[in-house]
This record gives sequence, C-alpha cells and structure tokens, in this order.
Amino acid sequence: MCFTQNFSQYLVIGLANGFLYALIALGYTLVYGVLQLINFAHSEVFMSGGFAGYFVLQAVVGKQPHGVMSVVMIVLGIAAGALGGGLVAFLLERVAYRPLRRRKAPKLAFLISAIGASYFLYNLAGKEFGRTSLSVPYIFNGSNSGIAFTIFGAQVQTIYVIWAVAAIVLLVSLDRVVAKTKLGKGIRAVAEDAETASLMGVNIDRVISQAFVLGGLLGGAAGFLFGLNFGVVYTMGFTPALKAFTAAVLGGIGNLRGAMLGGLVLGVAESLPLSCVNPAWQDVIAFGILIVVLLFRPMGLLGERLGRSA
Amino acid sequence: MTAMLRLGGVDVRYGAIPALRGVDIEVREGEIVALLGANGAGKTTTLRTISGLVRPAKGYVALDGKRIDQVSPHRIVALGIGHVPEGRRIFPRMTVLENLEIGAYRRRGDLRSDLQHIFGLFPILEQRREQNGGTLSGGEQQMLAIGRALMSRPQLLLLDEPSMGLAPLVVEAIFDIIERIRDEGTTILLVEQNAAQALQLADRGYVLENGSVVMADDAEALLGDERVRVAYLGEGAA
Amino acid sequence: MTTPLTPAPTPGAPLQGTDSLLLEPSGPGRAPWQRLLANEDFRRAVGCLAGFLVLAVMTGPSGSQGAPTSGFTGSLFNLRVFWFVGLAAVLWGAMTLRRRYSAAVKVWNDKALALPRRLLPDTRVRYGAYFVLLVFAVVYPMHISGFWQEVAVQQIGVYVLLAIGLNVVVGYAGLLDLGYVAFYAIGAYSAAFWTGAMPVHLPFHLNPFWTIPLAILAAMLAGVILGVPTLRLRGDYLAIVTLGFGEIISIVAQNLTSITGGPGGVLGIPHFSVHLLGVHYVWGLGNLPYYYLLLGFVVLILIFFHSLENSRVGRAWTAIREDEVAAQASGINVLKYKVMAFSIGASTAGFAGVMTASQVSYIEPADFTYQLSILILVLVIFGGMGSLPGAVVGAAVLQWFPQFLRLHPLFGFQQQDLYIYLGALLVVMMIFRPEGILPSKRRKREIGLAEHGVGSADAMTTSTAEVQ
Amino acid sequence: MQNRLLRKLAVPAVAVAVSALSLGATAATAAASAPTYTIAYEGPLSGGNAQLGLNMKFAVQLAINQANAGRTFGKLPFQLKFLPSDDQGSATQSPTAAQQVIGDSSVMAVVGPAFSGATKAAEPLYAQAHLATVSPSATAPELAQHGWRNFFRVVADDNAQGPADATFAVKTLKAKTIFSIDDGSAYASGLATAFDNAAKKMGAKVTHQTALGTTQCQAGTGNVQQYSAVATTVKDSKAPVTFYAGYYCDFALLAKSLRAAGYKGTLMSDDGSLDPHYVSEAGAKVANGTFISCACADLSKSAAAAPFAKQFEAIAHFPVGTYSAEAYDATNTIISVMKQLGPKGINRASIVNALHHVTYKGLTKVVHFQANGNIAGTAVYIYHVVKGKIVELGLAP
Repeated sequence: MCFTQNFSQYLVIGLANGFLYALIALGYTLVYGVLQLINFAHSEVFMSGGFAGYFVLQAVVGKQPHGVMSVVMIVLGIAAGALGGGLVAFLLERVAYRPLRRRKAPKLAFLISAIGASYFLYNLAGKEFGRTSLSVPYIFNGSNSGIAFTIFGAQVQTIYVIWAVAAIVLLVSLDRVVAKTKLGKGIRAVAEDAETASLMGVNIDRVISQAFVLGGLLGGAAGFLFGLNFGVVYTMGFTPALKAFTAAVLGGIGNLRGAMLGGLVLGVAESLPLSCVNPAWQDVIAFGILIVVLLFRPMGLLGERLGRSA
Repeated sequence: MTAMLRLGGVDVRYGAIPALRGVDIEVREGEIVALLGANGAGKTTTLRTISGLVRPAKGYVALDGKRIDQVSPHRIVALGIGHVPEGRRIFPRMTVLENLEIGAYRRRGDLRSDLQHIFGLFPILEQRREQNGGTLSGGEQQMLAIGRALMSRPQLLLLDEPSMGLAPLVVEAIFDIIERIRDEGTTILLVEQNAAQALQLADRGYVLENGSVVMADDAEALLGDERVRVAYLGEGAA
Repeated sequence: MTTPLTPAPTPGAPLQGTDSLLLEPSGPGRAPWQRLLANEDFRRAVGCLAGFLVLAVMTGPSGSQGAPTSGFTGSLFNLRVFWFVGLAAVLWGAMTLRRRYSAAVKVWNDKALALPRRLLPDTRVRYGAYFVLLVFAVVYPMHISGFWQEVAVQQIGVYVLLAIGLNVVVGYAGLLDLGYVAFYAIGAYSAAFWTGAMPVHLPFHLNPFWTIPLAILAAMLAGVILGVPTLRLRGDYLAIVTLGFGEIISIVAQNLTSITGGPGGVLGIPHFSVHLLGVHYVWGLGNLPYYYLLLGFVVLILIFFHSLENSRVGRAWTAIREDEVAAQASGINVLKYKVMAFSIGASTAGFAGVMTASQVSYIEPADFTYQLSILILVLVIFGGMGSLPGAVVGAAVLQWFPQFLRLHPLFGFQQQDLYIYLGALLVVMMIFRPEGILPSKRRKREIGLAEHGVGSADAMTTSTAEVQ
Repeated sequence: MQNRLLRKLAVPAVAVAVSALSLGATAATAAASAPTYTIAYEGPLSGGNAQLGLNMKFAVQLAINQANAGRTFGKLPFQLKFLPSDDQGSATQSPTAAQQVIGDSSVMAVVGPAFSGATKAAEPLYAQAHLATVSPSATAPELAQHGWRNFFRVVADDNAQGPADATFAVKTLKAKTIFSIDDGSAYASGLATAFDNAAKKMGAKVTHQTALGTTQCQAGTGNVQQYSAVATTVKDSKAPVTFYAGYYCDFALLAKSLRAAGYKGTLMSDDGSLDPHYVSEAGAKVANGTFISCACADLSKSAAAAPFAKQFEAIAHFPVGTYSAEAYDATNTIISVMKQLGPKGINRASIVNALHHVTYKGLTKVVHFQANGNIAGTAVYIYHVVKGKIVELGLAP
C-alpha cells in the first residue's frame, strides 16, 4: 500500500516541487560560492519576484488569455519576476553586505545583517501590499492548474509542465553562462580563489554583485512560478527558501549542479513518503534525510565547489 | 632613466605587527630586479603591497610617477602590473585554457595571438589546454601561472618564488623563460630564495631583513658581497 | 657599466609632488558622470537621501491590496517627505563635517573617553560597577508596575538567560546554532513532564524545583546526542543541521498529541514552591518572586561562565574559534570542547525552559519556533559575541525596546510595523558596529586582525572533517 | 529620593531608566465632566498571525469610534478609549500583553485574547484582576472549565461545532467514509478531534491527517507544496466528504489541489473558512458546492452588515475578514453593558457581573453567555457556496 500505490503520482509531484527548489537553491549556491556565506535574505528575493510578476500580470492580463497569449504571459511574468528578484538581490548586496565586507566584518555579522534585511523586506511588503494572499490572474482557461496529460497513471498538471520547462530552460542557461561567459568565469575564479582572481584583474566587488543578481534572477523567476499556483503574499518566501537552502546543502553548497540535484532529490524525498505518512511529518522527513546525508557525506551529494564539473 | 615603479618609505602592519618598515625600492624599465631575504623578511608583503592587496600604513607606491597605493588590485592589473603569486595559486577546477582566459580578464578583443604567444613560450600548456589546472604537475602549474599573468600584457611582472618546490631542471627552464620575457620587453621584479640563481639573472638586487631594506646594489656587486655570500648563498665565511 | 641608484628618499617622507599625482580611485580618463558617481561626497549624499526616503516609506501610511502603490505615494508624494529630505541633508552635512574635522573629532573623543578608558581596565572599578548594577537590579524592580515586572521576568530575564547560554555556543566556541530553541522547548516540556502536567506522566509528581536539574540534564543530553555526530561538520552545515533539529523538535511536540498534548499545549504546570523545615512558600502569579529567583540564578550562571571563559576550557574554545586546524594540531581535543560548549549552552536553555513553564504554567509548541532561535541569536550578536556583558545588555535592550514602544508609540508607531524597524535596526547596526554594542576585548582584537587580513573572526569555515 | 539616586547611578542602564520615566504617564486621567474608560484588545498585531489579529483590532476600534460618535448606543455618558495590546498570538507573550492591559487602571474590559493558547496563559492574570475578557475567537473547550468567572466568548467552542459538523456530514450528506484534515493549530486540532469522535460514533469511517498550516497563509510552518500530495492521498481514499478544520487561506489552497487532482467529493469546513476570500482565492469553480459551518447567523441578512463592512474598510484599508464581525459584537456587548451600568456603576467587577446577564443582539448572533462564559444557544448554521457566493442554508440538523 505504502509507496507502491500511486508511486508515479507522488514522484511527479515531488519532481515538480523539486524544480522550484532547484531554482531557488541556485541563488544560495551562487552567493555561497563567491562569499562563503548563506544569504538568509534570499527568501525575500523570491518574494519580490512573486510580487513583481503578480503586478505586471495584473496590469497586462485582460480576459483569460489562450494559446500563444498564455505562453507570452508566462514569459512576461517570469521576466518580471526575474527582474524584481534581481533588483532586490542587487540592492541587498549593496546595502546589507558590501559595507560589511569593506569592514571585513565577521561572518556572523553578515548573517545578522541578512536576517535584518529579511525582516525589513517582508514586513514592509506586508505593510504596503496587504497581509493576505493575492491570487495571480489565471492565464489558462479557468484555472492555472488543470491537468495537462497523464503519464504512467500520474496526472501531470499544466503548472507542473510550466515549472519543469521554465526551470530546465533557466537551469541550462545558467549552467552555460557560468561555464562559458566571461561573467561565469569571473564568478568561478572568485569562488575558487578570490585574491588571485583580483590579481588577474577581476573586480571582486562587481563579481559578487553579479552573483547576487544572477541568483536573484532565478529566485525571482521561481517566486513568480510559485505565485502563479499558490498566490503571492508577504510571507511566501519563508518555507520554500528554507527548503531550497536545505536542498543546496544536500547537493553540496557552492556546487551549481549539486543545487539542482539537491532540489530534485529533496522534492521527491519529501513527497514520496506522504503516500503513507501524515503530512505533518514532512519537514521531519526532509530534515532527517539531510542530517543523515550530511553524516555520511559531509560535503553534500556532489561535493561543494563551484566548478564547471562537480 | 626614470623609475617605472617606486616604493618610498613604505610601512605595512598586520594588526600590531609591523611587516615592512620604511622600504624604498625602485624598478626601472627593462630591468630584472631581484628581491632577496630570509623567510618572513617581507618579500611577499612587498609584492602584495605593490599589487594593492595590502595597503601601506605609511609611504607610497608609484607607477610611472603616479601613486597607486590606494588603488584596488584589479585596477592595478589594468595599469600594467602582472603578479605571479607565491605558491602559484592556479584555479584548480578550471581548465588551463580558462586559467589563461581569466588572466586576460581586463582585456577585450581577440585573445588568439596572446594564447599563441603563451603556447609558444610553454608548449606543454597547449597539450594540456583542456585539462583542469589542479591536475598539472608543479612545474606545469608554475608555467601556467606565469602564462596567466602574461595574458594581461603587463609592462611589469611580479614573480613570487617561481622556483619554489621545483626540480632543478625545471627551475633552469623557468629561469630561461624569465629571461626571455624580459628580452621581449617586460620589466620584472623577482622574489627568490634561490639567491645565487636570481642574482645571475638580475640586473640589480635588494636584500630585505625584518621588513627593512638592508642592501641595495647591482647584482654583480651583491654576488660579490661578503655578507650576501654568507647569509644567502650558503657559503661559509672565508 | 653599473647604473647608479637614485638616492633613496628618507623613509616615510613623501616624494615631492607625488601627492598631486595620486590616482583617483575612479582611475583616469572617465566620463564626467562616472567621476560624479565615484565622488565620495556625492555617494554619501545619495546614500543619505535613499536612507531617509526608505524611512519615509517605513513610517508612512500603509498601502493595501487594492491599491498597492498608495503606501508609497502617500509617504513620498506628500508634504511630509520634505521632513525626511531635510533630515537627510542634515545627516549628510554632519557626516561631511565629521570627515573634514575627523582629527579634531578623534581628539575630542579621546579626551571624553579618557577617564572611562583608564578606569575600565581597573578591576576594582569594574567590580564596583557590577555591584552597583546588581544593587540596582535588586532594588529597582520593586518600584515598577506589574507590566514592567512581567517584562523583567518573561521578556528580559528569560531571554538574558537564553542569550548567555547561546553566547557560550556562538560566542565562545564560534559554533552557529540555529535550532537553539529546541533545547528551550526540551526544558519546558521536561518541567511539564516531571510535574505531571503532560498527558503522559509518572505515578508521582515532582516539585518544579526538582525538575530544574532533570530538565538541565535532558537538554544537556540532547545537546550531546545532537552534538557528537554533527559537530564534526563545518560551520554552515552545523547551522542547517541544528535548524533541522529545531524544526523536528517543534513538529514532534505538535504532533504527538497523546504524549505532549499536541497543538493545544500543556496547561496547569505548577508554580515553584518550597516546603522545607516548616517553611512554606509558593511562587504565585506575582512576578517579583520569580524575578528574584531568576536574578539569583542568572548571577550564579554569569559568575560560572565568567570563570569558565578564563579557564583552560575557555582558552581551548578561543583557540578553536580562531583557528581550528591549529588548535587540533596543538593537541586540543576539538570535538570534546565543541560538544562541551554545545551542551552547556543547551542546558542553559533547558533551565530557561523550566522558568518559563513554571511561571506561565502553560506551554504550547507554537512558542518554540525557528524565528525564536533567530531572535536569540540576534540578541547575542547585537550585544557583542563572546562577551557576557554584551549578551546581557544586548538581550535587555532589544527585548526592552519593543515593550517601550508598546507603551509609547513614538511618532505614531504601529505595532504591526515593529519588525520593519527591528530589521532596519539590525542592518544599520551591523554596518556601523558589526562587533556589537559591548564587544569582548578578545573579539575586538580578532575583528581588528581580520580587518587587517590576518585570520578569521569566527570558526565558520573550518571543520574537523577537513582536517581528517 | 531613593529612586532618583538609583537612576543617577545607573547611567549605563539607560534603557531601564527611560522606562521608569514613562511610568508616570500611564496613570488614568479622569476628566471632570464625562469620565473616560478604556476597552482593550489583546491579540496578535505583529508576527505571523498579524492579519487575523488586525481583522479583530479594527473591528474593536470601529465599534468604539461609533459608540463615541453616538451612532450605536445614542449619546453615552462617558467617553471610550481604545488600547490594543499585541501578544503575537503567543502564549509566552500573552502574560506581558495582559499585564499592560491590567496595569492601565482605566481599562474596564478586554476584547480577546484572540488565541486559545494565549488565553490559557493570560487568563489567570485577568481573573486575578477581575477584568472581563470577551474573546471573539478562542474556541478551546477547556477554557470554560477552569472556573474563570471573567472569561466569556462570543463563538461556539469546538465541542459545539465539531459534533454539529459531523452530524451534517454523516446524516445530511450521507457520508460513510470521511477524510478529515486539520492544520495543526490548537483551534483546528481541537475542532477536528471533536468532529472525528462524533462522526465515528455515528458509524462513519474517518481517516484523519494533519497538514500543517502554511507560511503562505502566515500562521503555520508547513509548506504549500504538500497539498498536491495530500490531494492525491485524499483522492485515493475515495472518501465522498472531506472535512477541513482550519482557516480559509489554507483551505482554498487545499481545495484547489483537490480539484486539480480530480477529486470529486464534497468539501466541508468550519467557521475559520467562512470568509469571502475563500471563494476569491480558490476560484468560484473550485469553491462552488463547498459546505461551511459556523455558529453564527448569516451576516448578509442583517441590515447592519453592509455599512459595517464599508466602515471597517474605511479605517482598516482592507476588507473585513475572519472574526471581524465577532470582535465587533464582543465590543458592542461590552459597551452595552457599560451603558446599562452608567458612569457610577462602572468598574471592572461590575462589568464581569453584568456580562453574566447580558443579552445583546449583535451582527452574528444574539449574545448571551452561559454561566461558564460560553455563548448560549450555540446554534450552528450551515453555509453553501453557490455560484461564487456563500449563502446560508439554515440550521445544522
């Protein structure tokens, strides 16, 4: 009964959630790569993306769009979310991180600063945009979560398809950017050895800023994709970001492909047991898996370096 | 002939501990200048100060008559100073090619001719171009580090202990290359423990002790100096 | 032919004319707008203006779902914005003046601080000050209202206890614990269990006093069980493992209804009482008795931690915090000392749990959240990591301030905006004083060294796993 | 004298000193002509549960404003002031919030505490101060069993609503198997337990799960993504009725997931979900056909409801929400008692006594309390979502 019944359905749900985790986790990993710091305010980057996407769609979506228009709306929403997330990530680095780096403050000071920024941002969002959930306009007929198709007995919702496609496109592009472009090489060089990178003419400040923005773009896009199904609200970032952070550590923090893998693994791992366990235990399962993995593989699944290949 | 690089009265402190005290050094265009001294004498700190990694508490660093001691490291690279750091500091998870490309980070445009030039100097790097930097041997890594620094087309190259931990034959090769780089028009400031070899190559030399310059002279003169022979060339007192 | 050296200038004397040739940080040959952007005064002006505009939005009217921009327009396109622009100008002026006369300011500062600086290292003066503070702490609460007495116990006293406990973990040993609240919960639930208030209980009930050692033991045990396997991990990993542990404990408390009472919590935990040698005394609803009990314990714990800090153990912690690899190499059993710090911190939290459970006589799982762990961490770092006075003052000030605002809503302060201000305060504080308000001398030195590029100021990057 | 000396000594403890200075200001000021009394509100105003608390806070505020303007009770012989006190919905914060209220001698009665846990922690203090508390939302049954004479609530407790819900599900909807879900909050788990027990007694098979309320809906710690998996489980159970104990926001998310997963059974929930936001967030297509129970009469049938909603939005800048109307009723009940007592008769103890005998017709119900403080005549009404509107069907069987 347990696990076997409807296995494919729980797997599909887990993978769909996993794609979102992966997108958010990359923000943690990019920043960790260049700063060796956990950006505790990344949840608010995610939230900002959600709101940005919401407001843009709110402004442009007329009556329920169909077909091509639906796709256009999604792309528009993702772009808006990414821009919103990127902007907030940029400001976050400028205000909450850079001054501390200039002073070579201890790492825990960064943590406090990030927590402060997080409190500030989400409570301000609550004040300005209201404290109850806002539904993103439907961009498919009647609902955002109809069933698209069935595979191995598992119903795949339209929203899952969108998540998967968007996430894969974004993840692959990020992978290419980091592997091939000058920007990516700068980020990797700083991640491997910041001081030597500066001796090669790499502007560390700028690279760090770029890493924040890059992570913010993905996190913001994830915020929109999430909000599309669940609505946007000022506290929306908290749990997904915590899970994504777990996923990043699970995969090996600082390792881009690790973050992607960690996200998917976590999504599946916390979804499968729900066929027989009370969902209230979900977090216990997720964190339990994490603790076990770390005890046996302290560097995470793929090891912890921002490199081209694991 | 004017000084290309000039350090005047440079003091550097790590916390309360002084690392450099009133260091005066100058490097002129086309020279190889050797910086000698025991461990902890301040040689590496001097290079790090020039590169902007360390800010002097007093004194100045000037390049072509302009002060650079408050300029950040990545801008100093753009001003024409290349730095081969101590211990080579290759990016181990990037390929040889990527390591070289990072060296040209400040530059725009085509890198092919520069790569050709580097591969001309170090043919072995061309064979290893897709290999990760961390998999190279010590000598290859040193070559990569030098090649990487040359990718920014520096007018002045700072070399920190290029012979450290390498087999004598490899050291020989590295020193040959250094000479060739100078002949191609790049000025060189060389930090070496291997004083004899360094002084044979260099035009002039400085000897640092406890963070101060205690001797400054032509290389030949230093090679002939009694104190240098005893302290750094390993010859017993005559 | 040998080229003669140009005569070296005397050490320290600036080269003639070089000052004028100083390269601007912006570098040469830039567009005017780039130069403007690089201009320090201009940047400061923009920073001041941006900061005060944000303040204008923070303090302005709220928006709403229907009109998401109304909050912004209401605070920025309104006459009140001129106040903030004016304040920004004043601050910018003050900063500019301060920079211009920085030497004079420093002299003045030194003069003003000369006496305290001379007196502070004097132990007699310091202990005298502590004594005066203690007398104050004993006498003053008798003269305050019931509300402030409650604040003194539940908001300040308990949090001071939690903060000094976490200070051992984070400040002394440099270990980041994000699930500290779990031990607080374990202490509180232990008290509920041994006094027979939980659904599952023993045939006998203990006086809450006796639950103190049991709760401390339970929390300590939990600390060891969690610590031994996980303290080998590197700092960041430890952070998330402890975070997970905290979540697990709170979910367990919430879901094992038949054992813990579930979300409804545990009601009816008895107050402390003494029945000894004819003395009968019950700590009731009044706060003062609890206050003095707590004060006594806090003072004892402070003395204990202070001596610990200056003992062999404290030195081992410092060594681990500053350079774990070196500490290991010099024969310090790193894991042992880490577990020790972890479990001492845990047991302090356990004790705080008993105090809360007994005073409120009700506990519920919703009170032991991740956010509380973060709050306690904030108290410690705000006060000054590794500094006992810092942890005490940090907790007291940060816990007192919201309560002050509650009675005195300055400038039309709205309670729902509380965390906006606290968040902003933390960021500003970290920018201008990352070492906390009362940093310990040793940490000040570490941070100073880190600023000069020597060593790191916390043990967040090294691990025993890496050494092995 | 002694105080002043101490303050001088304690220069470093500026913090504490400033608070001392502030104490003088809290003393009540008695105006010569019309006395001023304060009605306090205790509930979450900051933190994760802030929205729920704000729903009530502005309703209390509105009732007081209207009373002062003479609109609800005519011209009153006293002035009313409002004191909101934030407990963040937390038991450990609650005693502090209560002490603030108790310490203000002008406070004559309290609306709140909003949460059951906070009530459990603070009620001993209120009882000691003989200060009446009228909660708009604390539903834990055991609150009425402690002999707190000053405790009142204008909502039915879980033991009234749970069995009524179960009867409706088993008898009216004829469900043999029921899937029951709670959100892990004290309120929902109490209600779900009462529901489960009653339904089992009537012979239905009940599967129960806890899906923690989500941060998406502010209060909980659960994650939203769980609902897809929960929906799959519910669908597999083939239960014709799914009962959800919790609040509208999470219920809407769950309902959406259930329908997306292709679940065809009937959805049912409780007063925490009786909110038009449920329909707007779930979408009418999903929400249609949902049954919601509440121990409250249909607001829309009352002529006063529409202006209430409008005026509420005018001061709160957001529309009325869960428990707004209850808080409004609780406040007006208190004011009606104060009016009846008159300025000479008003003190904390007299208000407690008078509340034991009050009958006040509010928006949601006629407020009359049993001896233990529970609301009398806990009639449970069933509501049905039809064409995107929540309409009352009538009393539960």
